[in-house]
Amino acid sequence: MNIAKKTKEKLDGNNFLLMITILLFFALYLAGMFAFHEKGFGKPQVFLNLFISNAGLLIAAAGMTMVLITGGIDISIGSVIGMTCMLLAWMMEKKGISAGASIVIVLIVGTVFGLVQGFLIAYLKIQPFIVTLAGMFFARGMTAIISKDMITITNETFLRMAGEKINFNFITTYNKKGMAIHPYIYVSVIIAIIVFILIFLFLKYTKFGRSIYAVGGNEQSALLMGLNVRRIKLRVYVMNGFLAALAGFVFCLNSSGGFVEQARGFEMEAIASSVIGGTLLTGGVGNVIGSLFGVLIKGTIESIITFQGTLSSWWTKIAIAALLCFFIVMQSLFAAVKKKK
Amino acid sequence: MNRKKIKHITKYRLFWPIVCLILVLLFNLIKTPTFFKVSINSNGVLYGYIIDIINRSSELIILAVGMTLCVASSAGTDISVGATMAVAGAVCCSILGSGEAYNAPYFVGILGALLVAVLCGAWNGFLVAKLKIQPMVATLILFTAGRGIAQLITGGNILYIKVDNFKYLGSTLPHVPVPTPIFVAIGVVILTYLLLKKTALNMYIQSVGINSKASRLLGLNSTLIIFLTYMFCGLCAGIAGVIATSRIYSIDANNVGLNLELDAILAVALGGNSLGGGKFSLAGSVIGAITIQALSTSLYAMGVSADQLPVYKAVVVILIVTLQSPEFKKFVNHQKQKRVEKIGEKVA
Amino acid sequence: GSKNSTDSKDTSGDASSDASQSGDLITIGFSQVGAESDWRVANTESMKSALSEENGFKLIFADAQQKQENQTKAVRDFISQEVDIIVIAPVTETGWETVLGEAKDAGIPVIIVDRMIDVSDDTLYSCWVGSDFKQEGVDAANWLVEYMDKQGTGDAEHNIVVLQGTIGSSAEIGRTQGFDETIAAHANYKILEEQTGEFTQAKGQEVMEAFLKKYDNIDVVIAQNDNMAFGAIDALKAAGKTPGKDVTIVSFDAVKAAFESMIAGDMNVSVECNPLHGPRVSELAKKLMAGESVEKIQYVDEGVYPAETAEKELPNRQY
Amino acid sequence: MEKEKNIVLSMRHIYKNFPGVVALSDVDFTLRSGEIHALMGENGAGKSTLIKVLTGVEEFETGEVRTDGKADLVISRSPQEAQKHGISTVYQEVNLCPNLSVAENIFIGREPMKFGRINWKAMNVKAKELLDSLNIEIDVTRALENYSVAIQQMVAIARAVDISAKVLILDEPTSSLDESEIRKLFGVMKKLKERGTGIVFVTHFLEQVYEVCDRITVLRNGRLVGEYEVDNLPRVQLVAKMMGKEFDDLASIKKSCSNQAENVETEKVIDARGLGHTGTIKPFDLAVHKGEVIGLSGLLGSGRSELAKVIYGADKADAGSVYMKGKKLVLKAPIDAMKVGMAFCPENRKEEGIIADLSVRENMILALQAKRGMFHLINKKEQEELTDRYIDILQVKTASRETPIKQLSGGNQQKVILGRWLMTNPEFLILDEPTRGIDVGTKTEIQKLVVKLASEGMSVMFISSEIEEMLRTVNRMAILRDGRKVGELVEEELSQDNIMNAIAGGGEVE
Ligand SMILES: Nc1ncnc2c1ncn2[C@@H]1O[C@H](COP(=O)(O)OP(=O)(O)OP(=O)(O)O)[C@@H](O)[C@H]1O
Ligand SMILES: Nc1ncnc2c1ncn2[C@@H]1O[C@H](COP(=O)(O)OP(=O)(O)OP(=O)(O)O)[C@@H](O)[C@H]1O
Ligand SMILES: [Mg+2]
Ligand SMILES: [Mg+2]
Repeated sequence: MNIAKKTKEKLDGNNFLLMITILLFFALYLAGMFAFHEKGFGKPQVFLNLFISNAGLLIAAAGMTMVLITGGIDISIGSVIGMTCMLLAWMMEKKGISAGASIVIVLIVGTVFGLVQGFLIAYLKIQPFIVTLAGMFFARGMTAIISKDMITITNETFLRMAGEKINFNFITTYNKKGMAIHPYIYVSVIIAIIVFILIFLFLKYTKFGRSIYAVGGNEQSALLMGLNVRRIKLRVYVMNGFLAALAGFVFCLNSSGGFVEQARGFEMEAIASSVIGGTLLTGGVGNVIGSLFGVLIKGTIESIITFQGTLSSWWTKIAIAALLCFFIVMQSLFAAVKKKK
Repeated sequence: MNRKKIKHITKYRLFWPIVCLILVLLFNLIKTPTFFKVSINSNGVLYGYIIDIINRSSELIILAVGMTLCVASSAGTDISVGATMAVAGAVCCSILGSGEAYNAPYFVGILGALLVAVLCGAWNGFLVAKLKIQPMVATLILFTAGRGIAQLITGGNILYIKVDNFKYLGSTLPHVPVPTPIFVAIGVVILTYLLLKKTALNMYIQSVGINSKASRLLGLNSTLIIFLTYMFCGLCAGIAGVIATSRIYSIDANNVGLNLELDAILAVALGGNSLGGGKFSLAGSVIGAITIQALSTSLYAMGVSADQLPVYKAVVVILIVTLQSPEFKKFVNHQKQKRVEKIGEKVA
Repeated sequence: GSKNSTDSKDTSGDASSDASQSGDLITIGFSQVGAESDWRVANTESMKSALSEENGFKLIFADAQQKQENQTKAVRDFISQEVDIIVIAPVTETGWETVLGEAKDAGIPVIIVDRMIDVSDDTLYSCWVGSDFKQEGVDAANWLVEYMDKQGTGDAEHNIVVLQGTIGSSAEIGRTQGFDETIAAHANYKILEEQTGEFTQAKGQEVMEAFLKKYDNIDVVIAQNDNMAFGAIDALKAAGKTPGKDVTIVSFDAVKAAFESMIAGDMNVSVECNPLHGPRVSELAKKLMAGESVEKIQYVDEGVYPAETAEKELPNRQY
Repeated sequence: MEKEKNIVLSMRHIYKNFPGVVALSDVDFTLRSGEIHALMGENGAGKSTLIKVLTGVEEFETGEVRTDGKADLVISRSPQEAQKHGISTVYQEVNLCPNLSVAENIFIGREPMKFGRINWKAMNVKAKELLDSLNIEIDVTRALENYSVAIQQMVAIARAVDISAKVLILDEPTSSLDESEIRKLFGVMKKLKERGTGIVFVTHFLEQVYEVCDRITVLRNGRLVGEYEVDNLPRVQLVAKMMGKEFDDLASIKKSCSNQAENVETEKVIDARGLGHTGTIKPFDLAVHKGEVIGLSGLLGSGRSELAKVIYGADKADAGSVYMKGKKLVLKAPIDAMKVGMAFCPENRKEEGIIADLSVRENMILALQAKRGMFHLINKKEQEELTDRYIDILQVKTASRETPIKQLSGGNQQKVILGRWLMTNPEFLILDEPTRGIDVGTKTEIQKLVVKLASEGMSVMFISSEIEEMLRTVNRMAILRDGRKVGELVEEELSQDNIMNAIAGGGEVE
């Protein structure tokens, strides 16, 4: 009986979409392994690379998912990440501030940034897209104002953090030179995963978490049911600001430097991942687990294209879009079928 | 009585957008007194900041018109217009070819471009209206692929068109003192206005945008209407693309209309339109578009470096939308009342 | 890491199906920035033709879409694919320590092309192939001074505006630096303003329009690539001036179109920035596989092409 | 009056204006503990506004609010504060979150916690019990959007009831409920009353008022008419007070009803054969003759709306077919049905009826416009004439014809929708709960209208949860039970208890 209920719930509406996403991911990955087996697509490291290369995106997507659930959107995160990296580099290199301090500062800056955007959206009721669009311009411009030129980070502590490998010594593969290779990940991945778990728990098991869904579902009703809609929204954008900065930090661990054009268009990737994971831009529906798979799917698509390795620049663009399209359409079709039932 | 009148004026939807535009222009007048100076230069063309603003904002205006309808009907934005511009340009140039003479008649090139642009719009429309995919995501596909497709057409190289009259569309016709893009923009706006005015489309789009379920029950074909608006948006993007191409008599697939979708959306919002769909004002969007261009042109005029320009743009945008936000007005009124009450207490 | 590479040559026959199917072709993973300009496209073409099967290579090409994160990702995938050599045209100079470290651990030699990278330990890459942007800037300045002397206006006041490339790109940094430093030595050359045109014709045109309204005494335009130069030329014409005559146009890259423009008399000079890195890279790759050591820094040869040379140079431009 | 001990809520001299409308002027309202207090008035009288003002949804200009007869004023700036002050409310339009599970909708903001985290199990169990007590048998873990309006209404009530407050406000809770549901609700209300809760009850059903209420406060055009003990205010007077004029409701209809019986012609306007839609309504046969009013009755979720929607083509039938005057119809979308002269006034006003931001005029004109086609724009002048005519016929209370419909009171919105369809003067008119939330006066007007239309030869399908009004209007009644048409009752069989046991399932009819 209980089981039956569980399964029923699983297949209820959006959970159903989530299942589909996960299945599609495994299908895609297996396809990759099948196609590029001899090129070593099956290696554990290839899978881990998905996390290594997308640590920043994971965090950003988690934050974005929350915002989308409230029915809002935040297209400023790309620029905020860029600004964060630049600010980090600038403080450590030009101002000689210690790594720790710099990190704390950028996190604060990000949070404040979120606070301002949140205020404009929640209390002045200005459309999120516009506010965050302005935020996008602002952050990008500030990056240029901090420094037109690229700044490379040479701060040891920071670089140590960046280079800190965690080896899985219990798994061993041999490359063609017969060297033993242990799969590995970096600190950034750990951070990303922890953030993810926290947000998952937060969304499922706290009053605030649930009230976010309520606001997204129907703002008017949420208000009438006695929720403080404004404060909820404000908090969400503040949290997202913080997460954007954190993502920026993780991002910076990879790029270990700052420059004006950094992470341009990142917001789109976050939104795309989140939506592939079954989040609705109309609000009320979404789940970080989905977003996780959204990110992995995006990563896999890129890996497959790299392994394929003969596409010209423009075909790369088109191929990515085609696969993206495939997913989105698939989902909508499944959703339609589900509705019929 | 007089006060009533003022109140009435401020109620008028376009009041704030217009005020904002005027503010931007006034600011310029103060910073650069020559701002409004318009002269005829040696090759008989109007010359001056104002002309630049209107001329440069042409593409944006055209895009904003299309975008307004998308937003209104589907409560979503078409972020692929920039890419569509590139595709249209690419098609146009590859049809006309970079020889000393056109490979095909001029109008064929233009028509081809517009046709493809409409197809792009139709694709988006299909995804949004028929498959019920969320607009921003649906258009994300073309947003990603578009420039790729454009490069595929051009082979990744910048195609130059050598025939001189190709430049006319983007610059000026011989013996005409006004840049051609301005005419095109005005044309598009007027035609769209008539289309909305003379048919029930205006009411349909709003109805569908506000409540598509109810609209269906009262006999509107929501799907078709949304589909049409996206096709139209594609067409607008196509026109804008051809103009932009003609400006530089070549197709630079990577940069034509880069990030213009954002400005277009911004224009719609600055025009006092809600991105939540429903009621809309075309004029508002046009004003919004001009405001944006006025802003960047004037910032250039002040020698703000292009990479810092966004900061100022952001600040102004926020100021404008804050001015427009009803909540803000409420807030202000409250303060006024409070002050009045305080004074009252003091008196007592 | 010459030792590793020699090993790999010996074992490659049996150890990996990858090598066996491609005979003893040298597998090269090439991570390109993107296709953001003609120059880039020409660069990619040159690589692809030089690193072809008949030349004994198996090229794995990855386009980074101008995003560094994609590039590091691609390099990691190359490592998992166990390519013999990794070639990188970096999007940016920073952020290479970790990933190149991984390449080193896997014993895969790395060749950097075009932009330089900025790493604390330069054993992370075997060598660099590219242009000397600063030198280009210097050449441009010197040519300008010479030219003005020839015109007999050597000591007259000259007012210069500079259309810079995308801020922060090494081309922009190098060319600005080289030019500014050299021109600074001549007091009568005055730089009115430097503004970025982001390497595109449209922006170049827009910025130039703004310049023309601000200053009425501009007589030299430095455009840090040809596309911006074209934009500037249009703006000048629209403003009723004649570029090439009363305004001197100095440009960079020297793409085909630039030569045509010079022949038309609109442009005065274009300083070459040679994208044809393919041949050099292929020969380096062969050397590295053979375990030979190579020059760390390798500049490609580049020239300065004033208008008068355009006629006879045009036919033998490939891009 | 101020002396009274057990006052839980007192509002004095409340003023509230909306642009162009005086919603409330100098209204007093007093609620005592352990009483059920009816708030009566025509559509647009200001009932909902009074409630919204009290619960902080809208701000009022002047006036004072006190709770527990205490001296100090309480002003709730938001529903949240209102809840803090012990006021819990069910608003007129269902206000819940469709995306959340039923259980969450009941407990959002006050979820049971355990180790600092939400205790889902406990929450679901509690929710189940709560709904069972109102005997609604549904899966509380499913999203609310899966259930019909009626169910949603019950959930809203369950939520409000569970917030055990000093004051419980119910704004037209019964409008979408059927008999049995209403019984349950009254049961609960009585319990709460014994516990000393003060209940404000807004409704347009007089008999309900006389059944459960102790006191009545009557509003008219935003002004207070007076407060009365139920016992010394007979119906007729109450109605008179609400409408401000004498009124005898039912006699007239009965008459027209009977003489209309003759002119039912035999031509089948609509003839559904084996029509069905998997999941909602099983295949059924149903014929509607010219000038006939056919009623549908059944319990909640018996599929009345579904049946109507299938005929109208809103849900695409996957079995059987519809014939109009012997001609087979292909209905791909509602417009097809409209083209052949059908009209459908949906039950869920908010979701399927109004176009909130558009003006009254546009809302009325749209259907006709759609029928005429996009390129035949009805000119402004004609639009205005038509609108004004129907505003007049239906006595819509609105500031102007250009007022956004969302600013109208619930009942008046309903009238506008009705007007929308009458404009298209259809041959076959489907009314799904047309009188939901409409005041007595207008209700009888509408019933009269229906009968009149029928006598002029229009065929009408009339769906209502209120059996009396069906009895008054219909010639024939189809009975539905969980998605199946179980039979029909004609003229002589039409009686309260016949229908009742047919619905309740006293075996097949006929
Ligand atoms: N948001 C609003 N803006 C403008 N006018 C409004 C608004 N809300 C209500 N009104 C007006 O206030 C008056 C009272 O409306 P209210 O909803 O209180 O009536 P009601 O008594 O609840 O009617 P019903 O029985 O139909 O629910 C109506 O004339 C309505 O048009
Ligand atoms: N008591 C209930 N339990 C479970 N589901 C219900 C219940 N009532 C309604 N539903 C859902 O609503 C659907 C039909 O409801 P619908 O409203 O159309 O019936 P109805 O006869 O029109 O009742 P009403 O019009 O009074 O709401 C059913 O198929 C079912 O999914
Ligand atoms: Mg009401
Ligand atoms: Mg119903």
